Amino acid sequence: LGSTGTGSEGSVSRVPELAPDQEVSIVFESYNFGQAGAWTDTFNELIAAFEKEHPNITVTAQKPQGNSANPATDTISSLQSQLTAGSPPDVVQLGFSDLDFTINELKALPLDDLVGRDAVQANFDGARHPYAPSARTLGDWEGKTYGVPFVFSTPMLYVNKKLFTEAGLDPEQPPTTWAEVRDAAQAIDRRTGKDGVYVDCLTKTAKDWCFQALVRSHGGTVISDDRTRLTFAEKPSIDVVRFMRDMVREGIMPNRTQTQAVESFARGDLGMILESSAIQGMFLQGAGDAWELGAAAMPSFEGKQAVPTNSGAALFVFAQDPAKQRAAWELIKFLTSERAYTTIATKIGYLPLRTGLVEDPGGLESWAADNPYLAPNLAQLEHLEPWVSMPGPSYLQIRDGMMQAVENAVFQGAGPAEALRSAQQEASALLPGGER
Amino acid sequence: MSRIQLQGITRRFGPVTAVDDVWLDIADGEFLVLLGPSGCGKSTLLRLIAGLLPPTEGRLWLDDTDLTHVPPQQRDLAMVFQSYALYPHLSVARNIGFPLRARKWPRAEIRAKVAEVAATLGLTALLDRKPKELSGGQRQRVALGRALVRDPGAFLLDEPLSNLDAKLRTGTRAEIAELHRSLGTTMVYVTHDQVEAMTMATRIALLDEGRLAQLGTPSEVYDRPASVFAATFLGSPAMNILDATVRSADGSLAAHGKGIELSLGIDAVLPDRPVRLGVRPEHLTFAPAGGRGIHAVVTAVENLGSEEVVQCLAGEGRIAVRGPRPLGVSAGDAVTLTARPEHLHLFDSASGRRLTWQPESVPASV
Amino acid sequence: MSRIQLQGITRRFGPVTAVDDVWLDIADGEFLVLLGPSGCGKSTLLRLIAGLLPPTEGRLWLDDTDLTHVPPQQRDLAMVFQSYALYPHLSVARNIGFPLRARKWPRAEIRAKVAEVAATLGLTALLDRKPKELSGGQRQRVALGRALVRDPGAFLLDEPLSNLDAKLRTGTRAEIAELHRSLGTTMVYVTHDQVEAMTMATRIALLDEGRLAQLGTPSEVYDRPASVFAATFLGSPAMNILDATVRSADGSLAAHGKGIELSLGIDAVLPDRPVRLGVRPEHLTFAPAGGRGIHAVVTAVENLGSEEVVQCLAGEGRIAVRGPRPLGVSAGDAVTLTARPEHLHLFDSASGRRLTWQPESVPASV
Amino acid sequence: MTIDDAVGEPRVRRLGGHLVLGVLSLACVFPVYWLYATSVRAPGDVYSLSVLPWPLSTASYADAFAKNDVLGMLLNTGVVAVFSALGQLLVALLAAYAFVAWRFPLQRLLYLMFVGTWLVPFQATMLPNYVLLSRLGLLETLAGVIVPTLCSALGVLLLREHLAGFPKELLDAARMDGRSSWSTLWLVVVPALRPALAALGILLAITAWNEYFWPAMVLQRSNAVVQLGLRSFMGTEGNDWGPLMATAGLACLPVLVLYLVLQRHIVNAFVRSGLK
Amino acid sequence: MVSGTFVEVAPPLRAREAGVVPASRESWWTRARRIAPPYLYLTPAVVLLVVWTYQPLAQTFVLSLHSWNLVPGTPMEEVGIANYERLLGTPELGRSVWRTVVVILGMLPFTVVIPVLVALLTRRVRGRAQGVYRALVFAPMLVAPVAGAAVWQWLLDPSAGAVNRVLGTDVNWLNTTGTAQLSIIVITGWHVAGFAVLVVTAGLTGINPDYAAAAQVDGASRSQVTRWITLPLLSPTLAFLVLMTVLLSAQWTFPLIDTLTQGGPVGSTTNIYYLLWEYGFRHHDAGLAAAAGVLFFAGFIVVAALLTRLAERLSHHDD
Ligand SMILES: Nc1ncnc2c1ncn2[C@@H]1O[C@H](COP(=O)(O)OP(=O)(O)OP(=O)(O)O)[C@@H](O)[C@H]1O
Ligand SMILES: Nc1ncnc2c1ncn2[C@@H]1O[C@H](COP(=O)(O)OP(=O)(O)OP(=O)(O)O)[C@@H](O)[C@H]1O
Ligand SMILES: [Mg+2]
Ligand SMILES: [Mg+2]
Repeated sequence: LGSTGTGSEGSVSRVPELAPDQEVSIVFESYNFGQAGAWTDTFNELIAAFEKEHPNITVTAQKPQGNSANPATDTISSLQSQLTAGSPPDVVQLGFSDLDFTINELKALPLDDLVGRDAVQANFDGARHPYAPSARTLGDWEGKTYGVPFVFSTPMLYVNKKLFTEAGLDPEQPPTTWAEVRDAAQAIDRRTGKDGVYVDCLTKTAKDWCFQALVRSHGGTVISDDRTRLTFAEKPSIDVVRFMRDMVREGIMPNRTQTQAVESFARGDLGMILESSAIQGMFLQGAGDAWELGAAAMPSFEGKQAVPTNSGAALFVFAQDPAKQRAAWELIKFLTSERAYTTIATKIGYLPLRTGLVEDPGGLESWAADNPYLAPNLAQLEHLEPWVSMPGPSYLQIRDGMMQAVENAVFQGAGPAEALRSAQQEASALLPGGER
Repeated sequence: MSRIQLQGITRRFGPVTAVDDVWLDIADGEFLVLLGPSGCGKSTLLRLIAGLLPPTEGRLWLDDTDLTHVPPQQRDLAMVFQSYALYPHLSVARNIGFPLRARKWPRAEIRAKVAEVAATLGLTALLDRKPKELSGGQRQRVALGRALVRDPGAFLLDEPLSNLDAKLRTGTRAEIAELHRSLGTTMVYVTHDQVEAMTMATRIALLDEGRLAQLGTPSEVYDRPASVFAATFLGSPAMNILDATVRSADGSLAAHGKGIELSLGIDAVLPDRPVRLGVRPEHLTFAPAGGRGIHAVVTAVENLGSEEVVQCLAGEGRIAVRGPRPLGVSAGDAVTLTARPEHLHLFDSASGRRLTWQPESVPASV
Repeated sequence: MSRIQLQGITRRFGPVTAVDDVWLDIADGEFLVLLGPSGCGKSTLLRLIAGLLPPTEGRLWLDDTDLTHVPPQQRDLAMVFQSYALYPHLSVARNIGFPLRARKWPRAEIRAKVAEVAATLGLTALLDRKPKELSGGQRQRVALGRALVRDPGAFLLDEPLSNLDAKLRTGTRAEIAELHRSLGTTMVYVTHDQVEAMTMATRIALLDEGRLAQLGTPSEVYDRPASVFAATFLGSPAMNILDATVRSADGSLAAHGKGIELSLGIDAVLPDRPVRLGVRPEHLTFAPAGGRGIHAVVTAVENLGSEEVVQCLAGEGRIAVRGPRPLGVSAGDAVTLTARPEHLHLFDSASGRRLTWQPESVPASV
Repeated sequence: MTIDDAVGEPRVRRLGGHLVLGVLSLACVFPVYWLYATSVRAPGDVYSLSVLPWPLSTASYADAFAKNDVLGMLLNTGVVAVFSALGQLLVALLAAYAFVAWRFPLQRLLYLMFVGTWLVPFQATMLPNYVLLSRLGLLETLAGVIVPTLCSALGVLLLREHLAGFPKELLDAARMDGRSSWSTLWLVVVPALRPALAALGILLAITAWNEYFWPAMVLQRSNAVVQLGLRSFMGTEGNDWGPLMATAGLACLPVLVLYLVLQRHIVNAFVRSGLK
Repeated sequence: MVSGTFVEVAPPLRAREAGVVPASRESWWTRARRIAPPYLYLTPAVVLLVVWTYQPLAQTFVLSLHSWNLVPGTPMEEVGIANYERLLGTPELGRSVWRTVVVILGMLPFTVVIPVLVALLTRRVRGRAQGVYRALVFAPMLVAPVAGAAVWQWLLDPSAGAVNRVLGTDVNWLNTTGTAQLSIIVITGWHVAGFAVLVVTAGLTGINPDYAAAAQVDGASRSQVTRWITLPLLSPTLAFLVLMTVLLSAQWTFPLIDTLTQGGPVGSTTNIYYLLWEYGFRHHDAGLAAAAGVLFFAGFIVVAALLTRLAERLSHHDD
């Protein structure tokens, strides 16, 4: 084991194990505490269990400061304020979109250095069920693991089976391509008077994860592979935007905010919605006895393979003190353990990253069996590609600029090509090495 | 012609009856002064006439029209408010021209008329000033100008001089009196200052707690006050009021009290009757000590400059005597005061109302 | 013993000099009245004495101590404010007891002392009321009580009667005068009412624009005003002031003007000298028409109840005459007015200061 | 006495006034009513449009209580509101007293400093203040929420206006009666200003009660004030309307009750304060 | 014959003219005790003000001359006025300033016109109704912005919301560029109108009723009285309200924007404060945000000074 000294720019030395009687208290910041109900309860339960297992470690849970309706959008500004104040939380749950910034600007600690690559990999391998291969590297940067992927969801096409039936469609055969989606939406719109479809990938609030998926499914990218050039104003993106814009113009995709769309679907006023699998619970609750929920994989564009991306978050360590760093790692290990995932999946409905669990009779097998929506979700993992975070300190401005252009073109009547092009031009200046 | 008639006008504010069943008939061209202590309902009565308050009961006539429900805009009256109520944001010229503007006169005519009024009031040099740049007396004149500009049926003036200092007051008082003489318009003038009331009124209406206590010419009110209230309200120092008993002695009546014996100059025999005896300070004279009259001790001598007021104590009552300086007495002197019978006023000891002597044959007043 | 000395006290507010180099020596037990028109600096001077304002220049002594920089809490003075300044949230008893509470007297003693003061002022029945439940006169007495309760070195009273109506005013005036007599404490009393000044003062200090214009007993100030300002300030109606020329004729001096010829009763020969001639309205008498005197035309007769004021026009000047009712003239009459030489006042036409006649041999005043 | 006492007000115009006012008032209260109506609807009826909520149900309240420590939040918010209002009152009272009772050099400059706080964007001072609080160790405490708000410019300005109308002679009288400025403040000024202080205090308390921005920054570890509790029912996944409205209803209730009870005084004191 | 002269009576002794000016020395201790109290009373407020407002403002100013991502340890780079140049170069700034102007203009009906109307009308109705109307109009003020936002979000919901169902429209009020700003303005207006009504009522109460009475006697009709007398005399109050609206509108809308639209759709509700917020707390561009903060502060000082000047010129004080 290495020395216990701390480096200047955050500790990158190996941290020692905790002595059995060494009292440590750490702060865990997660946006899941911002939401009342199942989320908070489950996490409190997990933390209680962790503290029982590690009596010498006390965990204080907190939500990000700030007050956005979606606490997940406050994570970075919250962390930044606390860093500025010199008292960052020890373990933080941050989205993949912020990966570049988290590691390069906020200096999240490399776990490989902190506890050793072996330990990190051992955790990924788990006791019985390893991480899904596509999930293992989501928190890596230039070959080092900084964050342990924790929660994870994929875009799914949810359908209202009742409306499908009413519209004379087959509820057991949800659309698999976007053309079919459009036809089905038309049918629903015309026959039931309800709204046809909503694609929750096209607004600034939705962030860019599933817009990236749409563009990639259409053979494009939003940023070049070497991350030095923005490419979202190129043809594949424009075509995607145009296609979506046309659905809006036809009146089969309503102009909604994310919240409104989700509520509307939950209420049974919307035929289909492309939405994160994380929200499934809300849909099930909304459906109740009034209508039946159906789920399908993300549709593809004619003749192309659909490429879903993942949304979700990883756990990062910001602790400055070796003991806390070690305790933080213990917490991460616990929260990504088989046991934790079993709890999270059953209580909240999140997809377990240890996919093997769904076949484990002692794990989630019965839960999976009761959950017919799981299969398409799992099937998508095969083609899953990571959510690419934008580079540089202005990454959010870039992302928001892009999504704002998309939103403007799709819902507010701007020309897709011009909107995307001018957004790309403005955003390019914000890239590292850009004009700025 | 503007005759204003009040028929049983009453105004209540919740439990307070500010004006209580007042009947008044104000003839055209009259200068009626409303007089009374603070809070007796003077302003309220004026506001009732102006239409700024609806009466709770009673009716109001202007000549032959029933004004009771006519809004103030349509009554042909001009009012000068106690506070002047000059529009603070308008220049003197626009203040004066305001009533004409409301009547949609053409601008040029308004300007001409305002200039004319301003000239008569000596305001020409001030026309562009704002009210706050004026002295109290100038403000007063602007308020008058605003009323004068339109030649109304009657003027209502609410204590227009109360904010002026003594010197300015005397001057303005004379101006208003002159104005009334020259215009001949009916004026209703509220004041709590008796000098104003005495010098300006053709008739005085004395109010007490909302009721009409006495109505008459200034000298009637001063010389023959109808009640103790009226007697003590007018005059400075106020009329001396003493408890006494009217008793016949030697076939003629005299007022008796502690250290008091004053002949009433009436030859009659009557049973004893308790009364309140009133005599004005200026009507008392010093008599040789020991004679009949009021026996009193001087407590203080006040020098008013031209006159002196001597404060005395007679029995338990305080008595003031007023006369030209010097009166020649000083504190501590024992004096005897007398007054001519015609200067003695008798009031009923219970109701306080004036008593007059009604001989069996010829009426004669006490 | 409380003798208050002001040595060159001056107070400026920015460019305004509210009190200008005032020297006063107020003897123990004196009743000094500060008199003057509005804005002349009376209140400021009182506040300087109280210590509520620091003087810009000058020193202030109480007996032998230099008070100039002593805070008001430590000066042994009591003040009655123009507005009474009763604490609105405290009962009468607690208002009166307030200064004692500040001096940490024991409760029982405070209660006893308050009861005693309340008894002398006739406030015993009101001790539990709040100020807003009191009439103006009662408030006045409570304010006095608050000053009396602590037996201070001197009382400072700022227009304590200005808010009262005429009747209440007369009564309270007498009470304060009596109080001064019985206590013998020094009092400095501010007023703009000359009747108060004349009747109560042992000495009057007349202020004009912050300067001492005259200092003397009431009769000195009334009978021998030191300047036109003093002459016109005291007296109601004010002293008549006319432009005239002193001219010798037949070896004796007389004042000549437009329609004016009045003998000054001085035998002397002098070059002509322009002067301002003053004569009080009550000193003018009607003389047979056509004789020597002031030729004037009556413009109005005002009835004051006991007296009349006759307004006349003489040349361009207005003249008021006052006398007992009835004077027997009416508007429009041409009259001749005379006055005795000793009632004529002469003032320098430039400086406005009083002129006295200084014979070569024996001094004699005009 | 107002002009509208005058003779001859046509009845029709008065009715017109009622009509306009009625419509406006309705527009003002309707959302408030809707908030409560929704909060007592049965969970399935949350989207119902019927004006009268029927059948009534307390399910939403039960839900709100189950998911959040609503009582604790109300208590915390109450503590914040009360102490913040009292603190602001005290600070503002002292400052306003200084401005009114003395003239002194720098007076105008200092006064402008207070007015100036209106011009400083809150967003610009937020982060430095947060860092300072953190250094003071006041994060996660109610004191941290209260302390930075203690100097209320509005309070100083309003009280100064009020005090300016306070008869100065009372202050002088107290001095003549032997009082120090401190005891004058408490024995003379405060009792006489009581209605105004109460009205202002209530206004400040309402503002503090409704504040959520700053608490959101300082209190991360719990839903420590009730306005933040509201947030926890809002989310990307749609709002949980029932408990959201129930919590909102509870959050407004104390203020509403306070207002209803003291309505007259608040409005009157305000009106009398002659705020110009 | 006697000869003599007239002599002027001498004025009372005036020593300064004689050159004797008595002076009294004040000890430093009494002087200090005389001068100190107001400063002592102001101390708590001023300390709080400096610590929580002006000191941070100064920091912000310093920060605006630097480029820094706020992370301790990373260097703070001095960049002079580069941040300001960058700020003035962004097209967003101009747009957000314009939107702020729109918000302010849109708020004026709610903070001035409606309150004046309501206050004038409530004076006209009698008795208890007066109080009831005032109370009802004030009620929204009591609702926390978040709670208010929640209700309005509900009422404005495009498919289930009461507004659309009542109006029979199909508008997504909060998510359409044309209507989002309008909605924000209306909701903010709803929230603050009661306060403004209170202010106007207070202002009206402060006007001596004699003026209106005099005007009536002078023959002015009701509407003339309102136009010629009441409104001009109310002008200081109105000026206060306008000033408040101009300075605080953008602040008032902030919580609503943050809850309801997050500056969207497509930035159509991003006013200067929201922009500042985005720079500072979403884009973590501390230098730019600080520059914006300083710029807005300076801008508002200018606006406030101009407005006060203007208001003083235009409004008529009643005294
Ligand atoms: N609007 C009102 N509401 C209630 N009471 C009123 C109102 N106006 C006047 N009063 C009461 O009516 C009575 C008469 O008031 P008014 O103003 O007419 O007196 P006043 O004779 O003009 O007195 P002053 O000489 O002091 O002006 C008083 O008792 C007063 O309190
Ligand atoms: N605090 C002040 N600041 C500026 N000027 C003042 C101040 N106090 C008084 N003055 C001015 O000083 C002069 C004298 O004022 P003071 O109050 O002493 O007059 P006064 O003789 O008491 O008048 P009044 O009879 O009207 O009460 C006035 O011109 C007044 O304007
Ligand atoms: Mg009156
Ligand atoms: Mg004074």
